[in-house]
Amino acid sequence: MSELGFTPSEIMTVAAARMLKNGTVCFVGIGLPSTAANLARLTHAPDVVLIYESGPIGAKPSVLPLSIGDGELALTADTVVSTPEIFRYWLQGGRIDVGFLGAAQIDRFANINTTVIGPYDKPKVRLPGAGGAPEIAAMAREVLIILQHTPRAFVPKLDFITSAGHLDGGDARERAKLPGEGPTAVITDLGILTPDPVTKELVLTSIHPGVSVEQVKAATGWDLKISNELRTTPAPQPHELKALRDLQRRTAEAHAR
Amino acid sequence: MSELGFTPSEIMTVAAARMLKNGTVCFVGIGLPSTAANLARLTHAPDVVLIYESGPIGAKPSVLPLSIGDGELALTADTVVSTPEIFRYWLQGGRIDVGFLGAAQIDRFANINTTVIGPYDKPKVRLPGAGGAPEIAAMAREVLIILQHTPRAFVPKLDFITSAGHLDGGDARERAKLPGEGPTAVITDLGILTPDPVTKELVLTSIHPGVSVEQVKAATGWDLKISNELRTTPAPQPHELKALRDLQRRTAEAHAR
Amino acid sequence: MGRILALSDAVAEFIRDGDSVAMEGFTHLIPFAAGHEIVRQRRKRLTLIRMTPDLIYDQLIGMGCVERMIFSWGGNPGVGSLHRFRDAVEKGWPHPLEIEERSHADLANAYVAGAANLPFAVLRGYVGSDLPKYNDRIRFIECPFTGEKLAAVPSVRPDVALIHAQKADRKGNVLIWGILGVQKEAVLAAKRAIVTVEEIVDELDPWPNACVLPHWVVSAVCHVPGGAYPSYAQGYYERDNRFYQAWDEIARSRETFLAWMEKHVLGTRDFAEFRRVLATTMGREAA
Amino acid sequence: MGRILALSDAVAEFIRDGDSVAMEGFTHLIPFAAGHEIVRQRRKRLTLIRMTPDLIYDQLIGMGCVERMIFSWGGNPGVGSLHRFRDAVEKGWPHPLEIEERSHADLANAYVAGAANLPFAVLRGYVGSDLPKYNDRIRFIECPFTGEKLAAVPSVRPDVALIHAQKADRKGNVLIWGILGVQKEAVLAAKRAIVTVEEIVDELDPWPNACVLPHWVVSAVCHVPGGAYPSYAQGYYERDNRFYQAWDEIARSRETFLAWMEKHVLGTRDFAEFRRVLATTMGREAA
Repeated sequence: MSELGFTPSEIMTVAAARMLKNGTVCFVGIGLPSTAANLARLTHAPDVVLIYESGPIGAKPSVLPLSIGDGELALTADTVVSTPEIFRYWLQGGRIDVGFLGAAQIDRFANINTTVIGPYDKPKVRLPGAGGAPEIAAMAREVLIILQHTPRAFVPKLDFITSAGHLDGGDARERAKLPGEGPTAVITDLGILTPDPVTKELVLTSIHPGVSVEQVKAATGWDLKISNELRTTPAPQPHELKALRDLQRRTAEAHAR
Repeated sequence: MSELGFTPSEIMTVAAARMLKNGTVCFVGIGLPSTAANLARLTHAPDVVLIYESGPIGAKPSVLPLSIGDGELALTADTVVSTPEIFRYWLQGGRIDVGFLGAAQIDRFANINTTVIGPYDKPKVRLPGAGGAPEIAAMAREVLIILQHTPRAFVPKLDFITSAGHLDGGDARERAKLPGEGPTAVITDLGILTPDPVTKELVLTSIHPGVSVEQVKAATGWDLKISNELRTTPAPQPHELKALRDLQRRTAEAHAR
Repeated sequence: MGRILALSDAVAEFIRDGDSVAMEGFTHLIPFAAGHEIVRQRRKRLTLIRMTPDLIYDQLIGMGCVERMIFSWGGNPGVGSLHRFRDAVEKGWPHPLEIEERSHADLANAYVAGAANLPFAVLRGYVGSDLPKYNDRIRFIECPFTGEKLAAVPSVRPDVALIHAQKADRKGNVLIWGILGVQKEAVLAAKRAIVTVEEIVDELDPWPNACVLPHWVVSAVCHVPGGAYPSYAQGYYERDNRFYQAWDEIARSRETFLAWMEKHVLGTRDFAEFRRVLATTMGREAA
Repeated sequence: MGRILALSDAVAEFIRDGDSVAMEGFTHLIPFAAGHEIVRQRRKRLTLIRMTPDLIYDQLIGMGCVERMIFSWGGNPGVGSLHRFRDAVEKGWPHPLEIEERSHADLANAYVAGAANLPFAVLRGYVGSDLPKYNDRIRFIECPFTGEKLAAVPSVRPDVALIHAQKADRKGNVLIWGILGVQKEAVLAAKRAIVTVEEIVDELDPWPNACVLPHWVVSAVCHVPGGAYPSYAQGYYERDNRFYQAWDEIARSRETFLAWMEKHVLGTRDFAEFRRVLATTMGREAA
């Protein structure tokens, strides 16, 4: 814990959670996205609808799932459908407001790599692969991305584009006939990046308290643009921190069993 | 009731029921096919699996459904799936041994018309239409057809082929790449017709007791071929008649409510 | 989404002249009350879509609400013909009815494709059938891997889906069980959806993997007990087979049909009143 | 069909060297016991198919049973990498692993197409992704009605499907609930299917529209209580998250991995013995 009273990871999660409006239908990736989406549900957005690719619709877990198909998700959901149905009727069907994704690597147009580092046929690091991300990134009305801000993650050029962000920028998504609007924010432990309305290149538009612009630039593998109207991310409120810490404590206890 | 102790309709139903082996997975059309299939289940084939297009798998109705989706079918089934699943996973999936169909009209190659009499655009009689029959006739491993034997039903040329029998005969089904074997028997109130192994033209191979060959010929709209080994359909046994009449009595009582 | 409305308000708000409307229900849960309300509100030039058009579509066709029908089997199940449907197709009364005819397997797949936001469905279908000769929206494509020829059909994307279900909760979440037909697909394939229900409860309490339609995919939920009559609602009431048989007589002539509709549907304010008037009629006939 | 067999007999009878095998389970109901039995019986040159290959595929790959893998996400959920999978892809140990990589949406659709006996599936997928550049079995076709470009992928048709479920009755009818994943589709897409179950009961007593696999679509049902451990079986036991975390250490080096497999899988006769041995190991570590 810093003297600010919260950790970088906490403000990242809180800032991401705040982006989900109440009632939003959210397709949730495991890990950081799931933490943020559930924090939203436990604070300002009690009626956010969480959909997990394993099948639960309207999951309301009291502890965070370690995996995308934990029993807690099924037991607390409005209903559980088959995985094909999730992808066919709900994601491809155009029913998702927000796709909430993590990423191993991201570029300046918010394209995502979760496949390989190095050449595909002779990878330096073999990552888990696409999972649901390519079609979530394509079909959800908008996409939020949450990940740690490091030069290894924020790279000038991806070895592999697993899931389309804004491709090579501008109106590239429209030209490719991608249905959704694509990434509208990238939330990290240092700040929030949003695509320029025209070029679609990520711009630092919010910086977390106690973080310097130089720090963010140093953690980004390209020459990061900084917004003229750069604001400071409002610090997590006590009730947000309490809800997040309670959730993480319950989760740690449950997973240690 | 004739002096034989059973009606033409009864021997038709009994003869059709006998063709279903125990354990057979049968896709059941409503009306005569449903009566025969359930009679089989209540007599020699207790483990026949009855699938109705509305969704029930393994239905065991104690009274006959008036419609293809009566509650009795759902309540007695092993499970009930959606109608798309029935057609996709179970019929098209190749899981059906026998498709059991009725027909408004049939030709010498056991092609079926349930669409129109007269020109399609200016019909003399508008019939209900295809329903599930075209794909049942195509996909089931074999097809049984049951209908009343009249010159209006057994016609030399169909105004409309709704569902493929043996098309224009010979190896026409194979050439068309139809997966199932097609109709293997047509059971009527006068006898049983089966396709010639080579030409696939329907041949009278069994005649019901008390019926003359002339009678069958007169009821057929083309020059019906008679098998050299024409046999007489064994008369319904008392236990078969009892099971059928009990079923029909229960059904009449239930539907009058 | 999922607002709880009076049926008359839901029909007024969500169904417009010229809309394509899918009222599904495979014998079970047929939305008769909603169909009657469309007749009462005198909707015109509708395209009706349904695998198994039955009495309610016969009524809508006979009352002149329908311009076009997409279907796969149109009859009075277990009884015989739909006389108003036949009269429209054979004689053009009350006006000609354009039809687009497909098979059950086709339409079932087409609803699935619609729910999945695909423009077409692929199936093994129609081989040897004359239907593709008369419907140029049944086409054939090649598998890009095996070269096999398969049928391709346009998906179903109605303006409005209308279904009946057993239960909703106060938020508008809907629970359906028993014979499900293509109701879920119809709702998900449609731009708007109205669901009439037997009851509205505090808690749905669904069993595992139950067929639940979340409130946010439904435009309106209307409480209409008995709203599937003379069809049935599993767990609530059985099919009135007597009515299906009686309909054959009622619909056989234009005059008896119009008189019946005038008295029972146009002459009643809602489905509850329809049921009261019908009880008198059916009682008198039975007596 | 649906014979009730010992798991070792079912694997001996229905899984052959060189088969394509889909062992499905989306976090829930992962067929670990069946996977161990494949290792014990030393099957070779398998093509493994699965949306989410996890620990059991890591074990099969590390033990040299696998020649090729079709998958969409290969990791230790919530923990990190599959070290044996990575070692095979990055270093070719114990031998090179051919991979065919797709997305979840693709494979989910491909299983559906397999169950529906179609040679390919159509989806809105892969636009902007590099995956089609490296997998020539991801192709694009045009809608014959709208001209839209859509992805087309080959269906999944495994030789054998292997799943774990909660219950079967004595005839071999199977009931599954909770997170269903693609298990039903895997069984229906496959030529043969083995189902391990928590219990065998006299009556399944399913609720309406339950996910039931009739005995006549299943080759063998094997009674293996706990057979999904360390994954979970809803209504029976929870996921052992500790084991998933422990696996990261076990699988990180070839030596610890081989020693663990030798002791826990090759050195045990069946899953019950595996559980007993593991309890000792895990207990000692915890202490």
